[in-house]
Amino acid sequence: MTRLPGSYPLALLIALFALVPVGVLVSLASDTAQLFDTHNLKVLGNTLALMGLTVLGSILIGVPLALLTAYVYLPWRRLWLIVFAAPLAMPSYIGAFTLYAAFGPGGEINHLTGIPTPGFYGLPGAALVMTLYTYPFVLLTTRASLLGLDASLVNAARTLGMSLGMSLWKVVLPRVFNGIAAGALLAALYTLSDFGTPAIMRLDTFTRVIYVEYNAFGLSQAAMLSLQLLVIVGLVLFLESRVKATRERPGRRLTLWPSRWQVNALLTAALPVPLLSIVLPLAIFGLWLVREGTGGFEFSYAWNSAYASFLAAVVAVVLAVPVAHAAVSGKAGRLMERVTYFGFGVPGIVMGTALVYVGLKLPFLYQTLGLLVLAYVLRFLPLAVGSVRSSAESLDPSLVKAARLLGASPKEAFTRITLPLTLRGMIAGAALVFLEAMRELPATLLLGPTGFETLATYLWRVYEAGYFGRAAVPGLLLVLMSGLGLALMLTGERRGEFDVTEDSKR
Amino acid sequence: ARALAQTPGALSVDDLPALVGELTLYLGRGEGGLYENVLEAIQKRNPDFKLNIRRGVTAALANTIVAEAQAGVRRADVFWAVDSGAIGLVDEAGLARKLPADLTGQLKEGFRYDNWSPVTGRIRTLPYNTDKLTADKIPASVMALPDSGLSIGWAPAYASFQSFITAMRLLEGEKATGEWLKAMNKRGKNYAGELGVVMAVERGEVDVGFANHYYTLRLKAGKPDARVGLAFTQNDAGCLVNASGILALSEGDLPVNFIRYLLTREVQSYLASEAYEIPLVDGVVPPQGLPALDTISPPKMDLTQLADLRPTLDLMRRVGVL
Amino acid sequence: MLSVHNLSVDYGSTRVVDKLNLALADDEILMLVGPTGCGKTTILQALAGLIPISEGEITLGAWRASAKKPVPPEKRNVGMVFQDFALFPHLTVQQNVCFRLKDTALADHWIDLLGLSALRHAKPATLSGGQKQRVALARTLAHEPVFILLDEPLSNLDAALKDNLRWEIRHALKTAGVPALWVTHDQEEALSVGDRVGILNGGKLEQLDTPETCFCEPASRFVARFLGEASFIPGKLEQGRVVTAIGDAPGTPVDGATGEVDLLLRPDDVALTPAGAAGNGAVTWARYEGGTRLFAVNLDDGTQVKVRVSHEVRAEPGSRVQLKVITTHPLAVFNRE
Amino acid sequence: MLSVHNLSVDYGSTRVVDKLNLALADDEILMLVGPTGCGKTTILQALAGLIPISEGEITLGAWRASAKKPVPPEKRNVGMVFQDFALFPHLTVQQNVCFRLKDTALADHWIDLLGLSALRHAKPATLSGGQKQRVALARTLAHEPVFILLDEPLSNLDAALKDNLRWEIRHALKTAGVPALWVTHDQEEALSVGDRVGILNGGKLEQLDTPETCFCEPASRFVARFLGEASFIPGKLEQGRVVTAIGDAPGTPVDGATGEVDLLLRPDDVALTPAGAAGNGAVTWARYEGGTRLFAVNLDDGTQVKVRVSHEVRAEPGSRVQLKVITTHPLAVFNRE
Ligand SMILES: Nc1ncnc2c1ncn2[C@@H]1O[C@H](COP(=O)(O)OP(=O)(O)OP(=O)(O)O)[C@@H](O)[C@H]1O
Ligand SMILES: Nc1ncnc2c1ncn2[C@@H]1O[C@H](COP(=O)(O)OP(=O)(O)OP(=O)(O)O)[C@@H](O)[C@H]1O
Ligand SMILES: [Mg+2]
Ligand SMILES: [Mg+2]
Repeated sequence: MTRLPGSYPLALLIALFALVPVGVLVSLASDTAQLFDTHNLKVLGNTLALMGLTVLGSILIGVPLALLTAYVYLPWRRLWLIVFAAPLAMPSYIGAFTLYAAFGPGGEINHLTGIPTPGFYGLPGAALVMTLYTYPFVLLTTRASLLGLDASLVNAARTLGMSLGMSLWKVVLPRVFNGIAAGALLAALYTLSDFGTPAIMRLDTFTRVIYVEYNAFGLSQAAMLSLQLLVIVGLVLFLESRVKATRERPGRRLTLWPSRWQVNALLTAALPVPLLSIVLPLAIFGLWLVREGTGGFEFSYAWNSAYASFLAAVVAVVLAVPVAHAAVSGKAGRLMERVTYFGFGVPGIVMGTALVYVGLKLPFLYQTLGLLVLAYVLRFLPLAVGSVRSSAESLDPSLVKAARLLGASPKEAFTRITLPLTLRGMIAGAALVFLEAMRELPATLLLGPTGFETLATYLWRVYEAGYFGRAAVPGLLLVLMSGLGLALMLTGERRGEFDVTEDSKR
Repeated sequence: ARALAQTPGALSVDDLPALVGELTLYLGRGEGGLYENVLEAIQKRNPDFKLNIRRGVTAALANTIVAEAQAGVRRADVFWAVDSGAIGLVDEAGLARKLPADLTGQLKEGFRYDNWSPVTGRIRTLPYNTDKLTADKIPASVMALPDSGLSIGWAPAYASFQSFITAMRLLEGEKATGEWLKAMNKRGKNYAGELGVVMAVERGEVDVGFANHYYTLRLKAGKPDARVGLAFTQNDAGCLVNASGILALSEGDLPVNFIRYLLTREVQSYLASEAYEIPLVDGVVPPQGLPALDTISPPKMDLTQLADLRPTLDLMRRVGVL
Repeated sequence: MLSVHNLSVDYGSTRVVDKLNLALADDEILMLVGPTGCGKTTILQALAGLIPISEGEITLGAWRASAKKPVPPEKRNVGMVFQDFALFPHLTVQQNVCFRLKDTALADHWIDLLGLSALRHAKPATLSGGQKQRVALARTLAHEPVFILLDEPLSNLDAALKDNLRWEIRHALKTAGVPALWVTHDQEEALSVGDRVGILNGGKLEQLDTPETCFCEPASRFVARFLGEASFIPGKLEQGRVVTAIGDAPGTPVDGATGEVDLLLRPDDVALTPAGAAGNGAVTWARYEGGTRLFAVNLDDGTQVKVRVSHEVRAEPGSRVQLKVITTHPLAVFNRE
Repeated sequence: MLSVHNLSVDYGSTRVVDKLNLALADDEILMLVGPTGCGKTTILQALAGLIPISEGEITLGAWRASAKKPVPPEKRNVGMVFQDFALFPHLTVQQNVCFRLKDTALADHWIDLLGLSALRHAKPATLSGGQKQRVALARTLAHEPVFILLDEPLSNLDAALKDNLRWEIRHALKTAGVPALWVTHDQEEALSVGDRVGILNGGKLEQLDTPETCFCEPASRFVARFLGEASFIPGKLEQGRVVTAIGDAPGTPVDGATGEVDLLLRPDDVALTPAGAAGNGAVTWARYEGGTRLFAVNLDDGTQVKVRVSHEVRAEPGSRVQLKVITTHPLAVFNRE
């Protein structure tokens, strides 16, 4: 019993590996004397406010949508889920830019229809955009928790005279708190590390300060500031780890059967979200496409994107498995797991530069696809770790015992029982990594092979140059291919889940 | 452009030796397909020439080049940056090779440097909303702008803007620049980039803004009825001509000859007409929509000096602009 | 008074409950039994308003629900006790029972009556199965429902606990004077606890009557088999008596059975005596049950009969025994199949 | 042959199993019963090597495990059937049964014998409880363990299914000729299926003997109560007979009981006849059980006695009845408490 869990050595190795870029940041930052500038206090306030509002917003949108997609009997349930998760595929700066361009006096909407609309800027605008592009994290993690709940508590509350809404609020939500927290964590880290959105929305945040330093060639100062940002990241990680998971026996899941008009009303209420986050950017780009015409796009970019992201997803999941299992087996393992989250909270360009230093230590990898994939893995490992961990947590321990008693060694029991049974979480994790890698930019620019163009780099290129019409096709492709990734994730989910329809065949 | 009589300085591609071999170009900021077209055309002309392009954020590429050099690795043969500050960083690190005098000699006066070559210029302008203003309402001196009563859009975090402040600092002195920034800060509205500034001007969010000239020209190209015009100040940092630049990192003729291609009449006029950049060799017409360069009176400035960003940032921070 | 008229429920295109009719008197306990998947839970959920119905009508005191005009569960004032108790894990026993109650007097009453006073501040996770069960019951009763639904309230408990709890629940229901519909798949429970028993098969009610009637005069072979060990032996019905190879007995025909019939024998309707080489059958197997023994005997005509006798009677598998029908009350008689 | 010597298991500082001694003959089935939390599962897991032991020794054929020298589970060649079956959900029935088998002949044998041939390619999720149970059993047996552990293999199943499966399992175990340790908390199961029964209480074995002995001559009141309805009535033991208020019977003293004693009565040791106003007790409650009725009768001296009689006997609660001890075999007698 005192033996260390078998996953610890590997997990420790991976955690150390995940810390390498942070180590590089430390050595880069060691050049600077300036520790903290009181100027930055206001910026810190803005950063925290943006993070807080974004987390709040992504919970406000993500949780109801999770309830909708998990519990409500909808026509084309899976399609709706894909639609609601799709914003994960869109780079948030694109969303911020198109929202800015569409709304406000003189914006495209005003221009086309003559209707004046309020503009988006500042803290509210940035928080809205960040919310629109991070709520799917909350949606997906919360939905996974919801699916594991037994329906009877809600039914009990309702028969005790509590309305449905109150029952969901008081009986369901407290039990999926950890699922919500897991998603909120990802949303918070994404917000901390994003640069484009607050910049476009004219909000001064930590990342902007870091960027100014970086662009003024103050790399060491930028690294120092990034380390300071990591303190916030660490705090967020700590807070999230305080959320206690309640363990429950899974049971038959709740199904709500609203009438047709109620379904329509629910979908109508939910529709603004995908309209704003997906349809609007594509429409605006489409409009500019008609105005300006297109050119220069090659379909090989899409292939490059998909290929690199796919490799990253696979590798990330492979590495996530030992980390997730270590996290389930003990306190030390949990710490190793937390460590892997750091990469997700550092601004991409700083992280990318740190990885250039790492890459230069491995000349045979430098500027190869291999290093790019490694970079994606380092940045997005937490996405995979989280999903794999939650599926490992719900694994029935007697299955492994049964395998052992049938003569399987611990290793064999792991590969033949534990692994296939956590497949669902692995596929979900792979899908998340895939989506994030598809929209990743700074590491792709810095670390990919020379001449390696992806949808995201092409989008950036034309966006930077102001040829927005050319963003329409890659934008659409990004959404479509990510939809495919999500569909794949849902198939994996179906393999691990036993529907009532399957149940009734007995 | 083709109709133009041949003038000294501007060579034609036909006069250049064929390029043979392989080059890796680090290209700071992509300019969406236009630089691409130029580079593609060069490759098409030279079937034995292979160009590998790595695009990226200018500063990130400069940092990468420095990091590579520290690690004893060299992947880039040529570095083309939109911003002379990045050129300065790499040059200061001692990584830039000296360019032959006959190459730098092709450039207009004031744009000739030993270790790097400007490719095209961009001029600081004051885009203004044509519904609200006319050009004559805009002061001729940038220093007078705070007192003009106009609302102003700017992008202090943007590299070009910081170069402009550096120029002002060198021309007007630290103190005056600081006061100017302080005064401006009361009327300035922050934007992420200068494209955003131009769009804001066009929408009437602000009366006038600070931006490189080509953003306005490109916006008007896509939207001919755009309500935005261009104004220029006189003989101060407000109408500074800055340049994108290129430098060679590896020895040999090939990088140098490649740079020569970028200075040809064909390339320069293409960049002028399509990307609205200002040609820096003689005999090529400037982009449409821009007054002739000699009607504008930009300040005299050693662009390499603009790489000295640190004091500028400190100043901007001190007055609370950054 | 609850009345259910022609209730049908579909899941997609499969009909799970088919034209159910029920009426329940005040304070009556109706047991609903049936094999797994026959639609028991579905019926309860439909009555509680947790799933939509496709047809029919449910009336209970103030409200009337139909397919077109559903009444939400929280408006029905129906109490439900769930198979897995469905206690709120984050609330104490007291908070569970007082859930949403303004006046907690009744809650205290039931907490005391069900012996939960010492556990008021315990969380459900620390309770034993039987205690959880009682909390669930107290919670339901404290809300003064006009009608109670119980979905296999004992199936998650130890055999040892079940027997007591069953009676505790019955007692509590009767004390509260609330009618109840109690679902189980344990025929012993159904027979002993309920005032009436309904036997479901594939979504249809096969019989609905008192336990005695259902057991002694089952409406079908399915009901007969479902309610206890049943053997059918061939016989001839003549003037109210059935004559079989192992004796005769008064017969009650089911579905107008006459002539060549099958007689339903329960294990205690037959006497068994070891018989050396003679006898009319051979023991197939014997099971010790504590106070009794159950024997399966193959008659010489091939029919298998199960007989329960005192544990003092011993007979090894293979040995010959003499069986004899000893019952004096009428037995059910079915048409030969 | 399995032999367990002084086995103790601790969780932290609490001793959960205390100096257990056991020996099992070839192909013997030993039932282990006890209330919830008494350590049954812990014993099985210790024997399987799934948890470390603190003391003692387990020997089985080729291996010997002690606290110092544990043997990993996969080296023990012990089979285990889990309460929730622990079927691998991602594998078909066939793949489950053949898990790690090179030669699948034996797997086929058990699949056929347990009637699973038609389900070979089904996934566990689509099976009924009884089918899952059979798959779990087939999987265990196909691996030819030298010893089998069953942890409440039937507790997750319907009452209706249980009875059949219990016998199917016994039959399969006997066919395979493998000794087995079978944990249950159902006393009926323990008594009917096992060759011997062990009754656990708080980690200690209170009695280990044949079902008949345990039932008729329980080593303690705990055992007596655990194995079935038990009433204790005061009496006097004189020359091997106990004299009580409701008749006398031969007595077997437990723990050397003499003089003033308590006689253990099982519900079928007593006869009940309705007695108008006379009689020696009053009915407290009556339960219909199908073939029989169970009465609780309060004797005039206050003792409660439970009596099981034919369902043809009727007596309303409150009415007077005459009880009489009718048994001829010796009954257990305990020291007055
Ligand atoms: N949500 C659902 N969707 C589709 N079919 C369902 C659903 N719920 C139940 N069924 C099917 O309806 C039938 C009746 O189910 P129900 O749960 O009412 O049975 P039950 O009698 O309660 O069974 P058990 O004794 O196993 O609890 C079964 O065939 C079941 O598979
Ligand atoms: N992992 C553990 N850590 C601490 N205590 C435990 C652990 N597992 C079991 N126990 C305790 O050990 C005692 C025996 O548990 P065990 O599971 O063996 O009981 P059991 O007889 O199988 O009960 P049941 O009939 O409920 O299955 C119980 O008091 C239980 O609470
Ligand atoms: Mg049910
Ligand atoms: Mg147990």
